Amino acid sequence: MEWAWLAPALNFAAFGLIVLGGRRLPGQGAFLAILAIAGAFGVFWYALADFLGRGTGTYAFSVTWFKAGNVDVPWGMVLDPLALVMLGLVSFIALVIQVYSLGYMAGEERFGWYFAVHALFAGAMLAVVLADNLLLLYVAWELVGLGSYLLIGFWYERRSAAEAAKKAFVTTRLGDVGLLIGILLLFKLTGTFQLSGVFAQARELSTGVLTAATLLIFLGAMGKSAQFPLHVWLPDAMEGPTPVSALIHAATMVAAGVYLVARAFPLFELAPATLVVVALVGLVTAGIGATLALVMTDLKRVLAYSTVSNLGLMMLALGAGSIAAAIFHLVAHAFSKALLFLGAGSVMHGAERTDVREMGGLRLRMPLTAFSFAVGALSLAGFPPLSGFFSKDEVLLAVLGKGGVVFPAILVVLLGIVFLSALYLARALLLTFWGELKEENRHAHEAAGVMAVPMALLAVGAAAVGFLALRVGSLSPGFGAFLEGEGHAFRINPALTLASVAAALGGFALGYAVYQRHLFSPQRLAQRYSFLHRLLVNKYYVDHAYQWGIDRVVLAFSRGVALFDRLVVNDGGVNGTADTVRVSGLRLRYLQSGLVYNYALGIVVGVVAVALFWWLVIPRVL
Amino acid sequence: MITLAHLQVLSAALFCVGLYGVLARRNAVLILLAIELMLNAVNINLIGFAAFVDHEQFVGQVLAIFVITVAAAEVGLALAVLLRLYRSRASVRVDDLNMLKW
Amino acid sequence: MTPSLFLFYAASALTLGGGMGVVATRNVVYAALSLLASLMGVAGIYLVLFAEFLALVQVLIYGGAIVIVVLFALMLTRLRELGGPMEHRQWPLALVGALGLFAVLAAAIARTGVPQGLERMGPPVAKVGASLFSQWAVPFEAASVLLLVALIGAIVLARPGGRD
Amino acid sequence: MEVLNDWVLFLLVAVPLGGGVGLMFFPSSRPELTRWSASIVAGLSLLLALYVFLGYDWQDRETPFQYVRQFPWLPVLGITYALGVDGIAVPMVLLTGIVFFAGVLVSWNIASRPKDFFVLYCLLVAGVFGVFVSQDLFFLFFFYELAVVPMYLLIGVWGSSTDFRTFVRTKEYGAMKLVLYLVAGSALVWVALLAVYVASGKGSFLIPVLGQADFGLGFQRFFFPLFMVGFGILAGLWPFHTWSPDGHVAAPTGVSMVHAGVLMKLGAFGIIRAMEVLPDGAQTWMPVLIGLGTVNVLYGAISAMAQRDLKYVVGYSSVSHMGYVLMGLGTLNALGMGGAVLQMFSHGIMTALFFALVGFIYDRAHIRDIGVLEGLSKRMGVTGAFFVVAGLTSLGLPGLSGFVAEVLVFLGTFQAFPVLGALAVVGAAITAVYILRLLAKVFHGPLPERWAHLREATPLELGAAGLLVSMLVLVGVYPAPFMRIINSGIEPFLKLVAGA
Repeated sequence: MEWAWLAPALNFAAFGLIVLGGRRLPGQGAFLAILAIAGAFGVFWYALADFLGRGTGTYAFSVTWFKAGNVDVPWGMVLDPLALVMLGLVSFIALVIQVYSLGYMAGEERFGWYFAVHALFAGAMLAVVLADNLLLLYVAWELVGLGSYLLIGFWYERRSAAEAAKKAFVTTRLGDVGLLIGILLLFKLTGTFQLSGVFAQARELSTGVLTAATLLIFLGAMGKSAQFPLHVWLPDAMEGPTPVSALIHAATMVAAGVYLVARAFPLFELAPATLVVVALVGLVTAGIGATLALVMTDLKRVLAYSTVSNLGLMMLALGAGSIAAAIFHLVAHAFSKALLFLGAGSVMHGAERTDVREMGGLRLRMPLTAFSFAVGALSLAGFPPLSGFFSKDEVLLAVLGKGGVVFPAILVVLLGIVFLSALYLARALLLTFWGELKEENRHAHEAAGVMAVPMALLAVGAAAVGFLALRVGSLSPGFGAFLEGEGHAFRINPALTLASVAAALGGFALGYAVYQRHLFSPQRLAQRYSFLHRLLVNKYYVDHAYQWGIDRVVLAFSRGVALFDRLVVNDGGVNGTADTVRVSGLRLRYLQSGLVYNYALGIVVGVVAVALFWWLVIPRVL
Repeated sequence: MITLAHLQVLSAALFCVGLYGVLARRNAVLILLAIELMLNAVNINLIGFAAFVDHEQFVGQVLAIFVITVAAAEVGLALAVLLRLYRSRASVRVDDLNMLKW
Repeated sequence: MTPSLFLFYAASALTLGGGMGVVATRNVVYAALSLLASLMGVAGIYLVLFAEFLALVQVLIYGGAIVIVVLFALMLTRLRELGGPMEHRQWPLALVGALGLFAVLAAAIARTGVPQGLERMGPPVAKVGASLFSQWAVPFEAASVLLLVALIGAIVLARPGGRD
Repeated sequence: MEVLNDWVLFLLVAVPLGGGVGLMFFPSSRPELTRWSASIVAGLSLLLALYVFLGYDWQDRETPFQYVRQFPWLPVLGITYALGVDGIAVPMVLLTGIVFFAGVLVSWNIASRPKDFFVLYCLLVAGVFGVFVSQDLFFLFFFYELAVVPMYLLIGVWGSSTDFRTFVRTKEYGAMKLVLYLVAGSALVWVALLAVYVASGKGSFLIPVLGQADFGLGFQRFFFPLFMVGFGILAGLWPFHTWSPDGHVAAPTGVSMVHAGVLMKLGAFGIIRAMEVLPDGAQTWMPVLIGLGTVNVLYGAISAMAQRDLKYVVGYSSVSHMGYVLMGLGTLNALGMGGAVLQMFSHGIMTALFFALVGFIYDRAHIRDIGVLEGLSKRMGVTGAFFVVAGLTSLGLPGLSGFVAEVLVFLGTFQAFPVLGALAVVGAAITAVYILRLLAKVFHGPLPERWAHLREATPLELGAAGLLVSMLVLVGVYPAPFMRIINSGIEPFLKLVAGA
């Protein structure tokens, strides 16, 4: 498919046109962004048809961007099943969210700018997905970071938004240091940026080097995919407009990390130690996200930690060696999470509040939102036969299949996380939409059509994409087989499925009991285990640790260096030299006694010294 | 047998004696005397070389005459300066003459 | 020991001894007289080197003119009133410096390796005179102008009056 | 066209030089006239620079030096006014042209003694052009000194002092420090230059001729550091960098732009020329240069983080970014050298933009304290947006010129010294931290009452800044035309120096 590059290019072009065209364009140019992303979605269908027609295999092409010395720096696209899946996912979700934004952002002062950056963001993500070489991937990867920076900081007049944008960029940038060093390392070892070239030579590299390179690359993935301990930016990213959150959490930003690991999996496979690290980081992240989501009172924050948790699951699946499970969960989660966020956005739009404690009974006022939110929540909680059920099972199966010592232990924890997920989703759903409608929320209203249609579309997706996993005769081989070949067709382990469904149902039932039936009070529980509660409310003090580190270590160190520069280098070294000259002049002038015989003695000593130097020193030296 | 070396050593010795006088004496007139010693040391050297080496031109002798001439002029002038100095400072001690300093 | 060598040593002793007297004695008049002795010694050396004319010049100009002028100067500056040591505090250093320079010069003489066996000769006075007024005429005239200038300068300087 | 080809480099020096001298005779009472004349001089220079850039034949690998013209000046000593540019000098010429033009536009409203300002400004730029187009080391040195002298007056007369109570830097201090440093550097260079001239035995100062000379290894090892440190001082080599932030800060906006944007590049350019003359010395001292460059990168970035004065932040970031140039030069491979030269161009444009924007803010707010400035984007939206672009270039965002240059430097360094290469990447991350902190603090957030009166920069100023921004984007998106010219300069260079 030679025209795959059009998908990102259209979006970049839309960005450029809107920025240059400014407000002179009709509707501030929003239509350009939507046309571009629709075009990308069109490219996806065309590429899919082309790919299926071609049968199997990948298609790649590349052009030279520039040359440095005799090194070609290429730009190229590769289309394989993995890229194809992501292309479709990203372009569809971005399209839906942009349409939704038409309604949500209406009346904003920088309406056009919003769509421009949206196009940039989507284009960058598409470029990440399609990139056939590490350098282009890094380029696009950074542009994704830029997009997130600009979108999170969209309302830059708000201090919190500016800080959140900065935090997101800096945090992901920390991870990118690792990614870039990893790319440099691989280039040094293999002499190429091309993924195919690197993979081809990977087998000849030593495991140690590969482990280092993959760990470095994983560091980049940790930043973008909000893995512990670089997850802190994601909850703060709520400061952007809600559709942006939906985009970031579903398909673009956070998906990039998971996609990167999947893309570079041929390298990870050869470094088993890295895979264990990936799995453990994923597990810790999943656990942290799930527990924190339980105590958050801001609806969007609950969803954010839910995303953290699910990203952990995806990484865990990758660590367990299953791309198919990770990507399938990515897709299912993308639909559900986009839906949930659009629902949350609809709530904010209609009820103008975000604290779950102040809501309740909103289903009476916004039935469509409530219904779609419920679909998303149930899907994510893993209720059969919604999509989350299928994908979560895949992850569990991947972990189970890995065997060894570590992974069975992980499985037990994982079931706990499934239970917690169902619990916090039940909490969010029930507190927001069920219960009694409060007086102050009576004015709440349902979202308009341009916002409702995308939600409906996503609800269908969230409910149905799970079935993609199944083989449908000769029409579709099933998701796993499409992605990884025949060996990865859909399968099921009845015992495991039973356990996971039980965990999910149990969690949901508990949530129902607590938040709907009020069988016992969560406040009492919080008081009893106040230490634990404080720990959770303070997000495990990770943010505090960072703040402490920045204030007490980084800034203190930099102040120290600046002071060193001023006192030692400048005042000591520079002014010191000048002072030395001045002071030595002051001292040495006393040698100028004014007494002629002193000077005469000086001449004599000088003559003797020259003679001695001439006879004794110079012959030794020469 | 007198050799050139004899003369050179004598000249060097006389020069250094004079030098000591210049460096150590307080009285400006005595310093002047010591300078005369040094000039004579030079002359011994010149004439020695004239006698031993330069049998054609005897440049050393001619130079020595010039040195004596200049020495005479120098002594005259220097003593005049000293008189002047003595009149203004009431002293010819060189350790009193330290106005040209920092 | 040849006579000339004896003569040389005797003259050298007088020269150096007089020199020591100049730099060491406390009495300034003695110092001037020591200088006279030393200069006579130098004249003796000149004789040994067959420079009769120079020896004469030495006796006349140095021994006669210069020492007399110096003695006048000593009187005029009322040296009796001088008290305290004749050397300033630098004198030990001066001694070391002078001895050091002598060591250096001696070493230089020893290292240079003067050609041996050279004839000791002196020119006839007439030849010196001839070359002085032919080949060296211009410097000679310059020297006489110098003397004249010095003479006038000395008079101007020593004359009483003017700004003090 | 043939005629122009012969004379373009001559004109490139003569136009600003003649313009500067000519402006002296303008009446002081007609500032408008001097402004317009200066901008015509700058515009002409830019056109000539563009002509050089576009007309340079990068495919002609046989004659790396083009537009060559030689005028014997002092044949007895073999001094020739020899002009010629290679692929390394061409981007620098373009850079100077752009920054000169933008600088004149930005200095349009200079209030005190505008005539004198523009006279000195033109002379300064004439010196800079002269260095880049000289093929003769004597004239390279001559023009280098010519650039220093006006700088002193420009800073001392039109500069501004910094006063934070606990930290005072007068403009006189900055000016004097700068000149003393540069003179100290040129003293080292001068010694090495004469040594090279004498030891070569060729009786010529021409770089290609000296490059052919056969210097002993000991000689090269002894004298290369003199060049390296002497020119390095001008490039902000640690620990001789402190003149640079102080000087940048004290200088008026237009001068800061030329100063940080172009003048520091003279140092790096001089090191390149010295490498051509003493290749073995360069080989020996390469690790030191890379090491010090790495120190520059990290030290500058960390220091920048703690600064409160907006201009000091940019000043230290220049120290940091020049570190990449030094690292790239030290690699002595095509990737690193290419990155270094591109970084010279990119940093020149970027830092000129930075100083221009800081100048806009300072002109309006009369303060540069980061602790006080806040939320400026609300009032100065375009300035803020441009500042974001400059900041993003600075932290190496792809799509802007800084990324291409830095990634090449990283690649080059990583080939030779992986650890230092990795540290350089870390330096870029630190840059991200201080730049983003700065953006968030100064431009974002709520607009306090105190700054509600601020006005957006004038269209003229924004036009100048926009020119610089467009260059950053152009090089970032499509670096190929720049890289092929640079490659054509570096290829023969490496053949000479590294034997590659």
